[in-house]
Amino acid sequence: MLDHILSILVFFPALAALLGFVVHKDSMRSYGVAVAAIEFALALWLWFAFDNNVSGMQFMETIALIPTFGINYIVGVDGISLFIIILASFFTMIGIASLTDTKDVKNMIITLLFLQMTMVGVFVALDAMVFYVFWELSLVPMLYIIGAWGGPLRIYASVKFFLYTFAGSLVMLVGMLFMAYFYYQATGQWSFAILDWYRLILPESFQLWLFVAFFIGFAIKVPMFPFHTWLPYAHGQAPTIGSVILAAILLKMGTYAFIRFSLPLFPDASVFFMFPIAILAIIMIIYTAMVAYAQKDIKQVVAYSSVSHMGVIIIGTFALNVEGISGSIFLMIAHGVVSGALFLLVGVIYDRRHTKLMSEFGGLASVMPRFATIFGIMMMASVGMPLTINFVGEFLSLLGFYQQSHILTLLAGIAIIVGAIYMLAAYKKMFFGEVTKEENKNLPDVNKRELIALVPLVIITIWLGIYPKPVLGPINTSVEAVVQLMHEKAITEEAKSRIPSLDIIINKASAKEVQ
Amino acid sequence: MLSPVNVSIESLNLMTLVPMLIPIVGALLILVVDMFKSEQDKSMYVMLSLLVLSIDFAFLLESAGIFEQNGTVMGVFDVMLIDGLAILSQFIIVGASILFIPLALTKKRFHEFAYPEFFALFLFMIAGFQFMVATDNLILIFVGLETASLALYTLIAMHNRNKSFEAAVKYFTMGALAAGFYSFGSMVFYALTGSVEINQIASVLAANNYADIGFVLIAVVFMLASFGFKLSMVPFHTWTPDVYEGSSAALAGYMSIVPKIAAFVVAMRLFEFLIHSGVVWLEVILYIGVVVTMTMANIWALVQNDVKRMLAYSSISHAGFVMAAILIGTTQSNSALFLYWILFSFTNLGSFSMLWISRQKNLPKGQSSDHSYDKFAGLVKTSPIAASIMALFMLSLAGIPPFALFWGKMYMISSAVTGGYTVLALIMALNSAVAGYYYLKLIVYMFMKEPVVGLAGDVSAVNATLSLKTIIGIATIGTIFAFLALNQLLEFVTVFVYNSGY
Amino acid sequence: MELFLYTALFAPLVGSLFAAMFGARPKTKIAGIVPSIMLGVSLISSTILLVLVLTTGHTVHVEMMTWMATGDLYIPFGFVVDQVSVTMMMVVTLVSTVVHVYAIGYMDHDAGFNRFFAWLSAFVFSMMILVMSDNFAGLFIGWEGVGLCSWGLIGFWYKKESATWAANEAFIMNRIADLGMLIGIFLVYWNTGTLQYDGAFAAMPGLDTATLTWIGIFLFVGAMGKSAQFPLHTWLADAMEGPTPVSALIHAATMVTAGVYLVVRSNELYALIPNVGLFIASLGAFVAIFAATMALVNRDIKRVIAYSTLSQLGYMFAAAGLGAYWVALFHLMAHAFFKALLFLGGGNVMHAMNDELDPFKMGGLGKTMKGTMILMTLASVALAGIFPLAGFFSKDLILEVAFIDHHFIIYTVLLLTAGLTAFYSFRIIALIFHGEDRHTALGFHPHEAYKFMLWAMAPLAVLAVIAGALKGSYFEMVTYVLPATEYHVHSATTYWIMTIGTQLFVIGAIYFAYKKYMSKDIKVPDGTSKMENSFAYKLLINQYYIPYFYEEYLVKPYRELSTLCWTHIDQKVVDASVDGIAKAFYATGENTRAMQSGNLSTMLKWMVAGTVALLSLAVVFGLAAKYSGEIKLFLSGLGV
Amino acid sequence: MEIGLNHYLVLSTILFAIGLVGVMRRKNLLMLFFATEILLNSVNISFAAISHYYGDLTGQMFAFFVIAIAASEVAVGLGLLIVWHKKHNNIDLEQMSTMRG
Repeated sequence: MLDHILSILVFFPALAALLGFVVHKDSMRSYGVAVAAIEFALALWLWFAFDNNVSGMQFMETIALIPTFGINYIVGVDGISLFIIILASFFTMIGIASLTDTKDVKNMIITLLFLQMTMVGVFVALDAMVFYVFWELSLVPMLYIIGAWGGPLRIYASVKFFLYTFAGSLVMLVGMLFMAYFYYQATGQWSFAILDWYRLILPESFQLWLFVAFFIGFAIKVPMFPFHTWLPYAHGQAPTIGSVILAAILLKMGTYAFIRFSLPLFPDASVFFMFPIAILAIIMIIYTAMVAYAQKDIKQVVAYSSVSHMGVIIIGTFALNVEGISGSIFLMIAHGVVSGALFLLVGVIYDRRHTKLMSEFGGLASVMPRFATIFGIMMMASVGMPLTINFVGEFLSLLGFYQQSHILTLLAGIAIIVGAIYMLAAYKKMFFGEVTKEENKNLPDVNKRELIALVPLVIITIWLGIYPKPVLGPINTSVEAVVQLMHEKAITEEAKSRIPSLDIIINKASAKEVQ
Repeated sequence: MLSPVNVSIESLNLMTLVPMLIPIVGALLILVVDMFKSEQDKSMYVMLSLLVLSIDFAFLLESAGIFEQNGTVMGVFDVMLIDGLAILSQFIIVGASILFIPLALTKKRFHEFAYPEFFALFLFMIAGFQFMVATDNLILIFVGLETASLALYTLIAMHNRNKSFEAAVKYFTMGALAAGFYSFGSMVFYALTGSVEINQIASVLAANNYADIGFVLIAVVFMLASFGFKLSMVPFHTWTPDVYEGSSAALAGYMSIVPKIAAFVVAMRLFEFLIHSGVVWLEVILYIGVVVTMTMANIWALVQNDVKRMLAYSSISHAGFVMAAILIGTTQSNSALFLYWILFSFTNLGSFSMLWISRQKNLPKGQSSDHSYDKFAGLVKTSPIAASIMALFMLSLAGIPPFALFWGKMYMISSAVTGGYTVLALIMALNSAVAGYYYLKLIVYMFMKEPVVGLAGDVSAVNATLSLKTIIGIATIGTIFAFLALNQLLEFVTVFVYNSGY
Repeated sequence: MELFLYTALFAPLVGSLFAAMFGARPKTKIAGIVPSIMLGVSLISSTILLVLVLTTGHTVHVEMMTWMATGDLYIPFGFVVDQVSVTMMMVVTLVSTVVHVYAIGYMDHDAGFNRFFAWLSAFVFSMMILVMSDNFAGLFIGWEGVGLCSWGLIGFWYKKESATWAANEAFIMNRIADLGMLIGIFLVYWNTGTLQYDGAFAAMPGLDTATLTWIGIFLFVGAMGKSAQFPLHTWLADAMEGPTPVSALIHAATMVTAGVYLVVRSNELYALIPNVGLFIASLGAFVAIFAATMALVNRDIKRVIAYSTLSQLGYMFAAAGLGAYWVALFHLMAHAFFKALLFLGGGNVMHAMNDELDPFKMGGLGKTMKGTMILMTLASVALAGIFPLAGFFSKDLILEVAFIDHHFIIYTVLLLTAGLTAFYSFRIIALIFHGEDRHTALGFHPHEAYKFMLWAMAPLAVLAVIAGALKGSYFEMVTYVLPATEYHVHSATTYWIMTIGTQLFVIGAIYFAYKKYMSKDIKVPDGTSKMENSFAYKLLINQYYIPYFYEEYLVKPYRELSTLCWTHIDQKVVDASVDGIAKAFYATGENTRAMQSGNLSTMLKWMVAGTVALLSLAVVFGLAAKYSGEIKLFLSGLGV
Repeated sequence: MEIGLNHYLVLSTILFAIGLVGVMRRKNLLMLFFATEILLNSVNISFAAISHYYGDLTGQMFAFFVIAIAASEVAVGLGLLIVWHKKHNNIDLEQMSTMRG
């Protein structure tokens, strides 16, 4: 069973979705919750069975698909992907559980289950083409979710989302084909297997071009400035569940891909582009935080804040050391939890008032104290309060990048200031002051169903903030392997010096254990 | 004194003619049956044609086996040339025809299917295409081409609508001009080399080291114009949208596949040797032609209001995309061409069939065309399965993995990459993104809009019968599960292409 | 001993969570009592630890569990009780306990009673983490934690716009400083390889001065924010929007001194970089007088006390900057007692006056509020540094330090400030408790606070009086870890002249204050008097226009720039260019679809045109090929 | 002056050009068909001439096929024309543009 657990994780939701066509629409929600719960349980089982001390891939499966052209169905999981998979299944579960849309629930849930398949697929794929398949396929359910259940501009938003990402990933596809071709030239064998590619050392000039090709695909997905403009529309128009999944999981595909592809495949190019990308990331952090501050719609605030936080993740990734990369992966999970929760919270208030304009609210703290509390906790997590999940990630990311550049880290660190500015301002507008609007006077506080979704998130936020080790440990093990690989593969002097060799670290760690 | 003709029957290799003869005999059979007893139900003709085509297909399998053993076979005074390309393209031609012919079994009664001549002409047309691909003799190509084309004009006109006649006339007139170009081009080649066989032309030209490059280019220009017309390369494409709109959806789908693969094979035979001998001009022109065709067609497709016209432009774009294979001219790219076209057949035939099953007898009220986008608005509400399948085809056409056409695109772009055409690969990739928009547009209409009030009820399957649904089912399965068969397909195609020397 | 450590640390958390359980429910006394008891427990545990440390000289060091560990980085939740931290623990728990008990009375009528205690105890917990942590990361947890609680408590009355505004201001300003701190931490990590105090400080002597200077500066930037040093000081006065117990606990006794604590804690670092120390001292001195001047004219008793706090923090930094860490810590402790007392007294007055804060509207309150008057006067005397109260021992010591180290400018400034301190302290005492009764006319009916509130304040009063006596044993204790520099003026004469001179100067200032503000013609100022229109007054009452400057030149531009970024850059440039590409494609389609006119003749013409175009290209190419030699020759002739 | 191959070729090209111009200029469907016939037959001249020049029958064979094909084209074309005329009572190209865009 465990030999195939990854395939089961991928295809179980899809099968469930197909069977879901038969389920009566009144029972669909329960069906969806049950399926998602099973999937989540499977994901937890995966975690349970996961060997924390192994840095490589685990539970690998290989099925020949198009061996002539080197495309095979290869899946596997390591510390880098493990938690994002768990997160994906978790969010699908609570997303379905807290679903409040009443229109076409059946279609929605079937779509969500398909989406889950693609999400898990992206993170377990170890063959570039399989990765690409899931990567692209994930656009389709999301397109439908935004386009069919979204706000007034939903069609524009969904098409924009789709085409923008699609265009980017096509460039990436060309890059992948190149990569496979290089592999073919080097070995006489076609292969799209990522682990095979890892063994390939490319000349720097090729690395640069390929890096750019992959970068375009990933950067749009992340989304990095200046490719981010699809995101506010997508979030602004998407139904709550759509935003939650988009923010929590789909955006992580881009940053995950950076770590899975760009860094180990092109270590020299990564070093070469480190500063330009860091500068983009800093612009992303500060600029989008400012834009977030200017928003009138609370959901847009959260949307732009997502972009801003993704900037920190990028910074951490391109720290190119264990601290930074581990931090960025942890921050992916953290940001998933926190922004997912924030979107759920926005959904709560939207369900009650059918508006997301902050000016429509004010004084909610007295009307909905529990809501205000949870929102407050999540807001504080979002601004990176220590002992919340976000802090660990942000701290490590920035700490890691500090090794590469002091001044840029200082600039990136402005995240903690500007983040506080827009978040607190938004919180103040919505929750503080007198209740001025008549409609707001009798708003019901969060109900049981919403609590079922939100309380676990609060618990995770704080638990992993205090005790990140269960997650950070496996991440660390795998990241050390990645950094080591990069160091070994690096060909330029600069890259060799920028990417630390792990021997030192490992020695120190073992010394620590002896103590 | 003429010496007595002394040719042994064996050396004629009449077996090479069999695949073409079968549909011809079938067509005659249908006419004969009609002579004896007219006013038969169309289902009988459909099944007869189907049988004939199946036999044809079986013979193709046979000759594929022979090819695998003995390689290229020449026959009938070396006029027939049965190589891998011929066999592969005939597979596509006959296979697509097999998928097409049951589409005649509609629920609504359409004018053309009442005539047995329709089926006979159809079979003649297939034979014409088969001749076209199974020879490298310019005369026979011409004959095959014209046989097929003339039959096709008639088939279009038989749909018996104003638009159909208009389409047929347009197609016919432009076709005649293209025939003129073709014959002129052949004439120049003949004048230059004294031969009308492509391989001899090639060797003669190579022997005198392309001394008269100017005249060669003139010949190439006319050939390009002629095949540009057939392959609807911009600016020779203008007939395509009108003809597709004027003919029945099923036939339009068919037209987007079969005539084109035949033309591709000829273009491959004719142009690749030139590119390989270093005729830079042709390379440049083809480069431009490919880029302009796929880009402009995509752009025009964006602004269409009718799904069928959109699909017409999309077919142009796909043809331009595939034309790149001839420009690249490697074994991989040529294999990619066939792979692409096989996968494209499933998807495109599927999507046109989806239009076909929603076809009403008369124009819907207040609509200027049969398949406006409005007609599909909110389809998911009324008929989720139809909407899903249609969406599936659109996604496949857009190149969303893992659906059929993605693999074709991927392999084609890969061949561009390996062939050294990086920029072209990027252009091809980005064109797919542009194309994404109009395919999405239909999905948006189907999934995200409310049904338009006034378009009476669910029209998505007014024309559907079991056989139509079966065809769509086959296309759907082919589109979704293509990746499972891809390895075999790829190996098969590559072997055939490689062994034919391309 | 670990047990006591954990008890001291986590008891406030338990109290906080307990109160939080009642968060959304109507007020229950129990939600105030339990946290208070828990703080008592914490206080007792701290005391036991103090006794232990004091008697044995041992320190307690525990590592609870790993927090973050990745790559080279290893950060545990480790806590240390040494001489410095136990001092802080005592201060924190003691003042907190007092404030908690006091607050039970003070917040009696507030609907947010339960919430208040949840926040307040959470604050104490954070503060305990801050002072007890054995590494910089743990310090940062507490650092941010107190910031958070401060936010929650300043904005406690969240319906008031000014309160929430002040809360956000405080948080954001602290965040600015925290960035500096964070960078400091990064520097420490990448240069020493650890964030543990012992490891890091042990490694520091091996680093070059430039690095150390940067570390020192960045850490101090963090301290500046928390301790509201110029230019990040404006939030402290605005923070007075919070309930008075909060001001007493957070914005006088504990949180704002965290910066001082940090500098004291990092004494080994700052000892290596005396230049930074001098900068700190100078800034401290500047803030001392700067804040004191603002306190002179303010018409809000809480703000006056807040500026006073700011000023005293300046003293502490001056001491710490000059290397007299134990002196800074001592003043920190003494200041905590009397300043908290002063605030709580102020709270009583506010209560009595229905939250009226303008001392000009009071006057003669001493009659009805004798207890409060005594306590506040006591606190003010201590603050002014009159012998033998706490301030005398701690503050004058700082003057001596400056004098002995030959920093005469700093000395002079601090001396001047001492006078100002006395003046403004007694200005408000005089205005509130003495002189004419001005409040009755305005419709106030003041009453004394609950007895138990006064009793709760009593320990602080006692400590404010006797703290000076503890100096000896304190010195003995903390010098285990802090540099044991004794500060004695070389000649006794100088010492006596200085001491008596200072005392006389201060007493003179007090006299002057009484004389000026007890007079009968004190009226509620209405903006007409000459003084009120003087430049100096305007400058001071407007806080040197710094808040105005911030609002006009930082906040507003930021807001406008944000809007600009959104409406113009994001929408009109970035997004528009993306849409522009799409639109360009679409427009091309719309504009060129005319090519497909549907006219057969046109279609044929297109075909022919295409052919002709190809032909001409072919001819050009053919000619070029034919004459390629000549063309090359021609081009080479042109020099291409 | 002896009539050589080139003369035939030039004639053929001129005729072809005439045909092309006819194709472009004519608005009457019937005239259009004539033009296409000129096109095809102009090529026939060349084929015959070249065939003679090479002493090779292939060209003439091609010419015959072209003739045959031209004939069948006329058959189909006229059929379409007649139907069109029946329906619309004209054979004007300008009327034939219901589909566009």
